[in-house]
Amino acid sequence: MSILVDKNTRLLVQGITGNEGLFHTTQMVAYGTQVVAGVTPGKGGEWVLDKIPVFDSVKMAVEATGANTSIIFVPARFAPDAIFEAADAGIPLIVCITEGIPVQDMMRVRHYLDQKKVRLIGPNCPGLLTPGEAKVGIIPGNIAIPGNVGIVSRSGTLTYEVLYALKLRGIGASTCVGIGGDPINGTSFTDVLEMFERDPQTEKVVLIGEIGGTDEERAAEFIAARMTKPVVAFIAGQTAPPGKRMGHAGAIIEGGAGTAADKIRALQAVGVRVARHPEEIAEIVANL
Amino acid sequence: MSILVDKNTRLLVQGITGNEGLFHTTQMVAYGTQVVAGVTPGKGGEWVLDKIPVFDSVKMAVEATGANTSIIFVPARFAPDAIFEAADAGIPLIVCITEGIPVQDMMRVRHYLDQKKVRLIGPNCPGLLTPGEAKVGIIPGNIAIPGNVGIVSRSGTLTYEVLYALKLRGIGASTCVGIGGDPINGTSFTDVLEMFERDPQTEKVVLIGEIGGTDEERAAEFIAARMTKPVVAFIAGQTAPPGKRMGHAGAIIEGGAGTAADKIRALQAVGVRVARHPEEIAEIVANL
Amino acid sequence: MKLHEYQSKQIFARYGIPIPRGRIAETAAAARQIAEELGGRAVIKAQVLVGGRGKAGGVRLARDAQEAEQLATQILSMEIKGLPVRKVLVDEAASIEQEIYLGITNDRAARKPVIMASAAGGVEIEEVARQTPEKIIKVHVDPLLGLREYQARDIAVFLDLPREYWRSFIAITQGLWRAYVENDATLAEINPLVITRDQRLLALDGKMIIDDNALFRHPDLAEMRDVDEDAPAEVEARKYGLSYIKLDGSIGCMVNGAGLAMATMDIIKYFGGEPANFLDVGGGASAEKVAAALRIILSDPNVKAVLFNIFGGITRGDVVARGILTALEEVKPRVPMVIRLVGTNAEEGRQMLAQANMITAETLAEAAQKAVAAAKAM
Amino acid sequence: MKLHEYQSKQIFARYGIPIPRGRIAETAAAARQIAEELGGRAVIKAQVLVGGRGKAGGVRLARDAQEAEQLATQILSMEIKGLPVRKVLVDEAASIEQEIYLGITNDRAARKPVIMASAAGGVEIEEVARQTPEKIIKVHVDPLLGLREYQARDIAVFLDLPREYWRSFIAITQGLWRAYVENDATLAEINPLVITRDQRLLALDGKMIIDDNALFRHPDLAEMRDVDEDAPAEVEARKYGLSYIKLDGSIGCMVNGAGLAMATMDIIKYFGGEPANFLDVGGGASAEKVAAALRIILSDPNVKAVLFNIFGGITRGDVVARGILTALEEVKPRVPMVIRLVGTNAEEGRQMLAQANMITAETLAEAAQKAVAAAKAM
Repeated sequence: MSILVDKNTRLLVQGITGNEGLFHTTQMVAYGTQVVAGVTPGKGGEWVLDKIPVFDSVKMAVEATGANTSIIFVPARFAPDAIFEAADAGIPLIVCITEGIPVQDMMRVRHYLDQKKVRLIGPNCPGLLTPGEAKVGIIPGNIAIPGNVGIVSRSGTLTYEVLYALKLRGIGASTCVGIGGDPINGTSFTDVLEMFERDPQTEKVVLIGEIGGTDEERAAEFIAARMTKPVVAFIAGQTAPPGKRMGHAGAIIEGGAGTAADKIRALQAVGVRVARHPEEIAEIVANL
Repeated sequence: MSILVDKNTRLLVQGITGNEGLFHTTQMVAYGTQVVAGVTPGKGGEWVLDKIPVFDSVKMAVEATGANTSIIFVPARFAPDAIFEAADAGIPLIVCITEGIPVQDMMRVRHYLDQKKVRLIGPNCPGLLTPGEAKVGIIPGNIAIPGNVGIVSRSGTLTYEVLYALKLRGIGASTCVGIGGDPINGTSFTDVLEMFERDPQTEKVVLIGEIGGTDEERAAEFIAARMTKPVVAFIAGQTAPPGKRMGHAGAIIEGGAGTAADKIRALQAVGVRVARHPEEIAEIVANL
Repeated sequence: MKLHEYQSKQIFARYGIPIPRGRIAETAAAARQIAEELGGRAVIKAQVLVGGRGKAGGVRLARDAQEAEQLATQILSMEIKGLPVRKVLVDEAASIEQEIYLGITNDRAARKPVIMASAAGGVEIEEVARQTPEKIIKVHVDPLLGLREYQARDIAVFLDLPREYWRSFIAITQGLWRAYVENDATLAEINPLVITRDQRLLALDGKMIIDDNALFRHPDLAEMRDVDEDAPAEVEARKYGLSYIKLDGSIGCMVNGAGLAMATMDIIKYFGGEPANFLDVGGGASAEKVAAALRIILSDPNVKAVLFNIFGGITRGDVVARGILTALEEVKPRVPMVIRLVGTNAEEGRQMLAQANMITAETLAEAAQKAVAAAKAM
Repeated sequence: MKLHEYQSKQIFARYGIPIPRGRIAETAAAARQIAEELGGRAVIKAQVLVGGRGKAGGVRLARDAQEAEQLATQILSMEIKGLPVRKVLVDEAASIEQEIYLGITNDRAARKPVIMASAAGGVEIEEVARQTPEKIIKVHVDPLLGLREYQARDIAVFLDLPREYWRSFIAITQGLWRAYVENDATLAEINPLVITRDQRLLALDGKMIIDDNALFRHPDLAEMRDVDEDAPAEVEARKYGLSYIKLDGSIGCMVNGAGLAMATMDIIKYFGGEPANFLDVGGGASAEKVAAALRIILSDPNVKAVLFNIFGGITRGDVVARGILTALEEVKPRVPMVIRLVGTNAEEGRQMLAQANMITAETLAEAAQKAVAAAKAM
């Protein structure tokens, strides 16, 4: 078992003929992910990698291929529309890699998806990896092995760092979920923790947070109230100055709120082991 | 038993200090309805009829009085906001008497209320009357007596005509529901038929429709599929010309659709007795 | 409130929808002048608020300015379905490759705006809907979210529009959506939207209907109302806040409430008569309003009898009676009048009218039968 | 992107929010001229994109035009928190009865816009929130429906605003809402909104922050960016699409990925060093971008060592190595450089850099420790 994606995932790639879309489609297919369709408006009827049909609309793609998950690689100004299109076509799980979507757009998107009960991962995220089963995103497949650790993170390469450190110690992952670095996203830490708690394969959980917002604090509340599985955490940005956006749109200390110290305190208070640097995560997990 | 309103209804009147609001509040109180609060922004702290407190906002009124139903008498340009205010304050049943609300406003209102699971009766309607229990609207109280006939109608005075004709024959009503004459409203015939079907007090149902839209046709489908209680109907507008708005914003035959003949045919096809003129309704009901 | 073609197209242009060059003319000379500016070849189009002007000869192609003047002279002297043509639109003539229908209206059943489109443009969409519904795409729009771009694109795909037109078509659809929302339209329609031989999309004809209830927030649109196009009695009725529609029968009706007014018309017909009008005096009608209503009813020369059906609730029987008496003094009608007064203060009203030589009735059925009989006796 | 007070207030004025009469001046003479136009008495306000200018003496009241010139001279020669004052706003002086806070921002946790207001205006709202949270009202707005009028009224009630100001207050709140939505703001704030002695509401000070991600649809706002206010290295970094923030330490960092870049800074600190910057070269960085990044890092004279931490995924180790070599040729750095390359094409990258006399490391912890040691040895 795993969460969100597995061997049965039938993946649709929105923006499949773009540079990024094509590159990562190739990677995902190579990993063994079932990529069943692509969408690029105006390129319906073409083929990608000689075997993936391209459609003009998500609705047509879903009807023709039974796709049940979509990954979005379209530019920021078109990405909200792509999300709406996927949601309206009945796709229950949407992964949006795109960085740079305006935050007010995301508030509208999220509000709409909540009404529709559609799950969005991202945006501005590396996507999902269930090692040995499916790669729905841009996480390099070769840095992780199957296992029993669930990983959830707001970062990209920092997550790779952790996956790789775990692999070096022979520790594998059930599913790795990048929830993205934007201030308003589709899925929170708590949402994913809840899934890991229910997932029989997952025995331990790694949470990788960073400055900005209060998602880690709410995760701490959830851990205290509902988690039975051990959680190890790391919070990036202890040395970040206030008021400056640290790369991710969501990584900013505003009005004194959202500091790494606050988050670490909240997590430690509920018994979470917090690593002092990324490689220490693997060490703590190994000794759990 | 009855539907929607009864002796336990705790009514709030939005626009209580206006001409119409004040007049009908007096009438409702005289009928025995529990009017617990009024709202007129800017007049908070005043009193109406020496015993009903007026508040500046619905939220304050609900907190102070436990109102569970609201009736709206505010002008059309402010009515949508009044509906949103009542819905956001947690009122589960809103009756809007106001005529003349723009139809695009009503589409947004209805869409929002559906998400919130708030029931709106109207707008552009005479409201609700549960004889002997509560009058939440402008239906004259003295033209109806308690009984076992449920009445649902798109009209005002035409409904009074029917209530009165029933009373002259000694026949009473469980609840009379005016759903209003606008093209987009809060509650459909089908919604009310469903409530009457479930209501133990109601044994027979009168449906008063008119030209425009397809609400009567959908009611016919519901009757065929789910109603066990007998339904008697009347459809106004058999002599109405196409393309002309017959007083009610919703009473218009557009593109050949929404004629009285279509509606009568649909109702008769599912076994509904359709009266040829209003007074015949009472006759048919008496002989059921 | 219906807008003329030229008014609708001017609004469309504000939302970036391409329309033909052209202007409105009230005289043949002006039409000639405009045709000259357009290079001679032009289409002369009658501006009347009824359908079917094409079949009536109200849309004609002029090969040059002189012919434009001739055709404008003809069209400006026409009546179409009883309405005199007072203005013509003189538009550049387009060479047409394909005609598309594109319209937005309210779907009452779905309680949402719906965009309809068909590659079978240029004809009435209701006709297409009846005969070949598979040629129409209907796309519902979330009223809070608004039109999403992919929806416009889906329509282009359905229409099998060549891809080079997609961008322009999407922009037109988005423009039409904004025109619909920002002007509180109940209908915003381009029919036909054409692909020209020189490969442009062009809104050749347009139609908008504005929600009367929303005119309070669109004073600019309210001013566009063409009162020349309404029956004078309807214009007069609007002044008094009365809802009046003239019909062809002989029995005038005055009723309080729209549903009851329709039911009263229906029962007249049921008992063998023909209603002369729909008239709702509204709730809580004043004596002044009732008097105005009666004057309007009696201004119709076909009226051979008048039926008053008043169910007193908020409206009071005595007030209605006073209005009737006021009006009677003024207009001195020669037709018989049947009155049925029920409800609040009905007794007082009946007493006041006792001297007025009116026929009274207890039930609606009785009143209708008496009115029919009285009209037939005239 | 932060806007200056005068820019924010100009935007507010477009949405019907009353602001003081006044203009911007870059010289003391211009300030005098404006003060004269305003009748002499005027407020001179430094326009810098940092808080605390009031305490720093950047806001002063001039009793006449001459004093306005003097004060403008003073203020225009100031530096506030390291930023030179280049412009002053000269506003009419208002007599204040009451100060209100009114702001709209994004509530991340609620995922909705939130309007905050307090009768304790004129101070930092965070301060009020910490000390007397009961004095703040927070009203969430449905992002699809927008602000409803009753919500603005509820705020007026909470603020205990005299009823004669409600109408104007509601209009200001609705205007601020539209300014927030239509300009893709992440903050739109009036602080203080004052009631003047002559009974007007007036937005005395204003602040807007625009969502950088939304600037593509606001070219007018993008042009308002005051590049003078940014550190030159940050401006240079933006040109190359690099995310760079200067800090006070001695160890320059170049990392791919924002989270990893922060973690790299943190681990430097953990091992006793101080990071000189945050720098994310982004995914799939080109050699050109890497070279620009290195130049920017080395332009900081505090930098005593550079740490490269590249986790190859989309970003390829060989490409990064080429960028580094290009930059090294150009800038000839005298500081030690520690490099950690992992992932895609890391081996190739390491071989290319073998000649470049760089310190290599396997793990991040090792790399950080070596960089800290190298910097201390300088």
